[in-house]
Amino acid sequence: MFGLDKKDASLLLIVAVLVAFAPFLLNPFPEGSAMAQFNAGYPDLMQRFVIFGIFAIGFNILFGLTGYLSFGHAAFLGVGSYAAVWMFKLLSMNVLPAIILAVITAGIFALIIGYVSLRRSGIYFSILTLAFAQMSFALAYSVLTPITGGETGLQLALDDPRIFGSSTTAEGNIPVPGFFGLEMRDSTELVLGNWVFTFNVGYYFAAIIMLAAFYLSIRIFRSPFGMMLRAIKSNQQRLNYTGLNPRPYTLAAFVISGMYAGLAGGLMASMDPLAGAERMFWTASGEVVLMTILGGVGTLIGPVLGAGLIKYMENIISKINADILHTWFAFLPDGLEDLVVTMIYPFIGKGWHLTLGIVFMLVVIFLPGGLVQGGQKLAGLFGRKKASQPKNATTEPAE
Amino acid sequence: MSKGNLTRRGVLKTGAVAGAGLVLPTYLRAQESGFTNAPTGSTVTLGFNVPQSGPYADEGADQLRAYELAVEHLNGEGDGGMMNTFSSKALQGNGILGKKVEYVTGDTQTKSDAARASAKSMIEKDGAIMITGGSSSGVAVAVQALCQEAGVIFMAGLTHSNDTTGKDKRANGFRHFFNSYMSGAALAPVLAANYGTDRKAYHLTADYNWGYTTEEAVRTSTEAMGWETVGTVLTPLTQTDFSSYITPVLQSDADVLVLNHYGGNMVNSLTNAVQFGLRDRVVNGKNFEIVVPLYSRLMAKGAGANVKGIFGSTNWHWSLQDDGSKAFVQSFGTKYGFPPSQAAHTVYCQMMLYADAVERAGSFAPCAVAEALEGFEFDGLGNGPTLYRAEDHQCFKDVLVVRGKENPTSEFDLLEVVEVTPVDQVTYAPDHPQFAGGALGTCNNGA
Amino acid sequence: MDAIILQILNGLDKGSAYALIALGLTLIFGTLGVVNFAHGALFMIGAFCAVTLSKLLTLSHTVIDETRTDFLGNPLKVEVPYVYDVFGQTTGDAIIDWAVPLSIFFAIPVMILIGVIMERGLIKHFYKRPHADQILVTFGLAIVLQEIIKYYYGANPIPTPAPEAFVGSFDFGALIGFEAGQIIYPYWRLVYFAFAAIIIGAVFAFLQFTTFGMVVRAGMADRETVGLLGINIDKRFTIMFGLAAAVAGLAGVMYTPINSPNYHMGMDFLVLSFVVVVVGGMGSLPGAVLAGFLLGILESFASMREVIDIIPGINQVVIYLVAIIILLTRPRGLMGRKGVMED
Amino acid sequence: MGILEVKDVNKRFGGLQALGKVNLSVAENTCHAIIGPNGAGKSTLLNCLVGKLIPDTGSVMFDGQSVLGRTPFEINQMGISRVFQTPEIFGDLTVMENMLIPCFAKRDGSFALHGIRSVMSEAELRDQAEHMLDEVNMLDKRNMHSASMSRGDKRRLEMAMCLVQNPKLLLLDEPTAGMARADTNNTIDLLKEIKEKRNITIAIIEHDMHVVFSLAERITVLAQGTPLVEDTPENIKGHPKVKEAYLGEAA
Repeated sequence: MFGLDKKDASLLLIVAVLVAFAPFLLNPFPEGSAMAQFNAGYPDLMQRFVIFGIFAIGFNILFGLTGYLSFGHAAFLGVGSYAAVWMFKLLSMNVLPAIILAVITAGIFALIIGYVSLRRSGIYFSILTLAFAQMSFALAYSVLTPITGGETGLQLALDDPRIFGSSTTAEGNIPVPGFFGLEMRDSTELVLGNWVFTFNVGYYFAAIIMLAAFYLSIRIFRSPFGMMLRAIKSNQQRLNYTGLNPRPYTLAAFVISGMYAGLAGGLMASMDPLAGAERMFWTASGEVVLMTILGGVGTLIGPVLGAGLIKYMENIISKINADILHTWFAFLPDGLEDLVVTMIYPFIGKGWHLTLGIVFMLVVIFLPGGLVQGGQKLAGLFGRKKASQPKNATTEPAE
Repeated sequence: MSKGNLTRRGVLKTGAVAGAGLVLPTYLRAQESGFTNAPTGSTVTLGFNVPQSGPYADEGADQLRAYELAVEHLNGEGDGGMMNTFSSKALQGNGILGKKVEYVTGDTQTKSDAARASAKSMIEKDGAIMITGGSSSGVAVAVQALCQEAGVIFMAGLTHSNDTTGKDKRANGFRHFFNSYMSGAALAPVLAANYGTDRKAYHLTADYNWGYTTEEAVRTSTEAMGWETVGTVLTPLTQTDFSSYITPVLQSDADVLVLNHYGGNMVNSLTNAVQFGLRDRVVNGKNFEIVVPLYSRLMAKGAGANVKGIFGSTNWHWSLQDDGSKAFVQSFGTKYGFPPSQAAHTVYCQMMLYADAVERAGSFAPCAVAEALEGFEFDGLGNGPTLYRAEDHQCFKDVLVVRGKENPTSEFDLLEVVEVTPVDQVTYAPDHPQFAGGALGTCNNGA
Repeated sequence: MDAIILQILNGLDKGSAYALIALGLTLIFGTLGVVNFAHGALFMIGAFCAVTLSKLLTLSHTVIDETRTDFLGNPLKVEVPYVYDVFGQTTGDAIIDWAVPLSIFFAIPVMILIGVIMERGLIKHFYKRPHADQILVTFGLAIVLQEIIKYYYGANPIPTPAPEAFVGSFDFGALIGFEAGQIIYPYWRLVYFAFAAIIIGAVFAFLQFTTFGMVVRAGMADRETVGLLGINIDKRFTIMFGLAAAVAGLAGVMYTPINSPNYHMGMDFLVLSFVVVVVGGMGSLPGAVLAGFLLGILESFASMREVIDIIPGINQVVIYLVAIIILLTRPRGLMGRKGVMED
Repeated sequence: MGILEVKDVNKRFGGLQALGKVNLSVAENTCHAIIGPNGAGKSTLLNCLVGKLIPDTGSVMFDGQSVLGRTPFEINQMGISRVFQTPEIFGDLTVMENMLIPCFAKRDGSFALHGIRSVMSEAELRDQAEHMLDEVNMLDKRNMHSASMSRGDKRRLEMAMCLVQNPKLLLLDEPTAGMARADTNNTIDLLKEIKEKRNITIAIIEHDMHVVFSLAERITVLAQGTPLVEDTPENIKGHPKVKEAYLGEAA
């Protein structure tokens, strides 16, 4: 199917189904129940899942395949968002040109930075990319304020000179991004008993792009190009003596993954037309590295899982406050309730960073291959119980 | 225990929809009520968006304390705090429009992206009807724009940049806090009175929007008093050691150093400046002086003894002796054991003002609330008679000029109020050049 | 001229902090082959050793003073430190005043202990793992350490002044023939620089002149061979980790009077110190020190008004720009060895 | 005129003269061995041939073209393949993938964007690769993870990877180093077979005299960076200079 072998096709199909039914899957708890706090099926977070999924998939093409660890990938995401917002300001509120320009700009940016940085390898390459990204952040936050909006970020205004489309809506507001009349923020809600499911245009738009990006990444993984990239990671010396020039391959991978980042940035701006410089700070670059490692470096689905987990923790755990804890444990006797709340409190709400740090450590200690390996272990466990057939996991790279 | 306030989406509260499976486009729901997240049950949900992680976490924590206190008071619990001194008597202590106030919290991380994400989650997931809080102008401007788009009211927290109610103002956004212009206008006469009108000032300015507006404001005001600006240098946000910015001051003929820094930058630059003996210097026959245009008591604590004798401005201070301030300090201090910060005060006021505006408007609809707030004159919230100006949604009130206290009696007693600059002196025309560009637009009820 | 001398002093001072952190980082790289993202956190913990000691010294019991009132109008509670009870007020004050230098003795055992626990408990299991895993686990650890400190000490900076004796400035210019008052430099910053020089010198001497150091240096050059010689290199590496932690911790202790410590100061320094290590050349101790001072001085020059006026924003990017130029002209940094961390 | 002509090559490392006035001519379709005691400069010479090192003076001509200043992959594209002392393969890849990479390099040059069609769809190259694997008796191992194979298998794979490119010149750097006797004999047989089947020139650096004398048609003896003698195996065996410099010690 689609030029994929059976295993890849079924992976793609599973991801497509999960993505299509995400509004249901992410909202398993009825509204008003104590567990509703853990529902993640609201438009903004679902959009973030798929957008950061794209970012991580792209990063994995570079890091997972070639082994080149870029510590400045957030710069391309930032550049993509700036390009998209400028398109909204100057051209039209249609997301298509914005996203296209975001990808192209990020690609050009990646070409320049990659051309210079790829002259070195290993940690020297990492530090070069980090240096470029930090420079982009510092300049965008300060001296480039007229172009980037600086501290407050680049945003739309009522007097934007938009060539196609009006500066303001009839009600006197700033128009919102759309896809040929389909507004990204439009939602439809399905109410089933105590459950509410939200279907958001922006989410499905981003999700379709994410599936396309995911499909493309599978094809890249299985293509001769992908094979060359894995060969670079495996043994660059041998590649050289086999008559292949690693530089253009790594540069192509760098540019492609930069374009993925630009795509993610353009989509972010399309869902929410604002581009802030913090998107380019080194911690943002570090985040995508962590997402990829957390999910499983070099695996197809791992980076998406890693992105999902980090964004879930950032948006869900951080919102649980002491008050909510008290509600959860209200059934306990007063003294015990307070004790339990006191014990859990440091890990939620403002303590969500602590939980994140602990999760990082636990995953890497117990699941060296990331979440994907965790899934394989689980599958292996069930597999053995069912059929007790030996698994030869060593011969096949993890998917 | 019944501390419970679970978050439920307004639509579900009616119960009529429960059980029946039906698909409703959101714009249809909006037509029923006319605005985003209209509360339909017996409760109303507000969203408190404050920094809980990152360097401003302590300010965020203090804001949250004030919000919790305000919620208590609005729901008729506690001693009522400033509700008793507030000039408008619309609030009954039975929630807002009879609906019990519930709240959700989010972490801005002091990043505009993260702040918008948590604000969106509160609007989309938890059905918050109003978003409030924050501890930086970047976040305030970003969240304000989001609330405009989403059709909810934004009651800004701590944000001091001119832009928030200047070029980036929005019809759905309201700022109680003062701004850079007001700091400059209030400080300049006091500085002239204390340090003379023949001074040479050297500015170190944080290299981002807030720094630019603050430098401009202080420069304009002090130059109007006869001061000369002999140097301005922009410093990176990520700078930690300011020594290389301080030593050129030693070499210049400046006799005043203005630190347009906030938060960690301010603590470090002030500490470094004192370290290099600037305060012991005599230049041009005058004692060298340091000025910090925007003081935050929480942050000033980090600079320790270095703040002693240094002038700055602040929105509010717990040592004020008017009835409103006393009531608030009493109420806050009794609950938490220490006095509130200006950030806590401003967000408490914002809550009261919002609730009161809803009561007076008789509706939660953002446009109705905005109309009730626009041009609203009030008193009793600690800053004297105050106007919420219709043209830019900025509060106009007295501004406090403060000085680091020489002999503090406690760890909270760091600043002393030197002068309460009357509101007339800090009022400016809506089209003042420092606020030029941008437009409020029209209020948005959401769709 | 005097302006330039001052900026060089500033650069040496900043460089001291960079060099001390980078020294430990590169020791861990070189000996253990581990990318330690938690190294900045060790610097931060060192600083909080000083905070903790001054808190311990000012542990107080409450006396109610009926003559004064607090902000709510209740009688004022006055805190009286226990050290007053033991040593009397004058000596007590002096001890509290000297909290930061005293913290050195407190921090050394604490930091070595933390370093050894970290190595034995966690890092040890990651020697053979890919660098990516090391990054993830040490980054996770850094966040955890940072959040623990934040939980107990809050997010705001905590003032930790130098002893009264070190307040004020030294007339440096008078020494070298300038007019009095031309080139003055704060005592504590000079102390910091001298302290850094001593620590760096001690580490080098230790590695150069002791058998222990010789083995470690040999291990840095060729780990397998030294292992084959039957020398228990692991135990020595544990001690090296403790040492690196102590160096970072002491850098933190002494840094507290320069800038008030806060829980994220480690992260603020982390990226810079990585740049320093790499610019110096992976696995090279002299390289790390040299790069630390070089970048410190360049950063100081770039923050002069005269320079910023010519190239706006140069102070924002100078370190990264220099790092890029050095790495492009010298493939392995200033003094890097071939083949270390290049894949 | 040989296919490989080395003229007056000098190479110094600091104060050490690694190669001094090396002249070497490898005739087409022969097997030429380069022997010499440790530190004689054999590896340095080899590295000069494949572009890893650039000689200070002198020229290296291959097939009428200079290789100096060219990168290893360019030299490979000219028709020189190299087998390393310790097998260099793509350990993370399967055996089949290891084979396909040289096939692609041969067909598409040093860089080509192949679009996103699957590796699996390259039937022609797969045939080539399988054929070659069959030739070295490794077809049954084609889906194995190459890092998990024995050293001997890795060596054979590396050889196959070089041969599948149909190089004009195959450079072997101690191909039997560290091998057991039986394996060594297998390798000798394999190389003989290859030589017979294909029009290929082989240059071999070797310590093991058994290998050298079984394969080589001509031998160059290197000592202290300069060629001592160049002759047929029979003549080398009895050469007094060689005995003195090399064989004498070895015996």
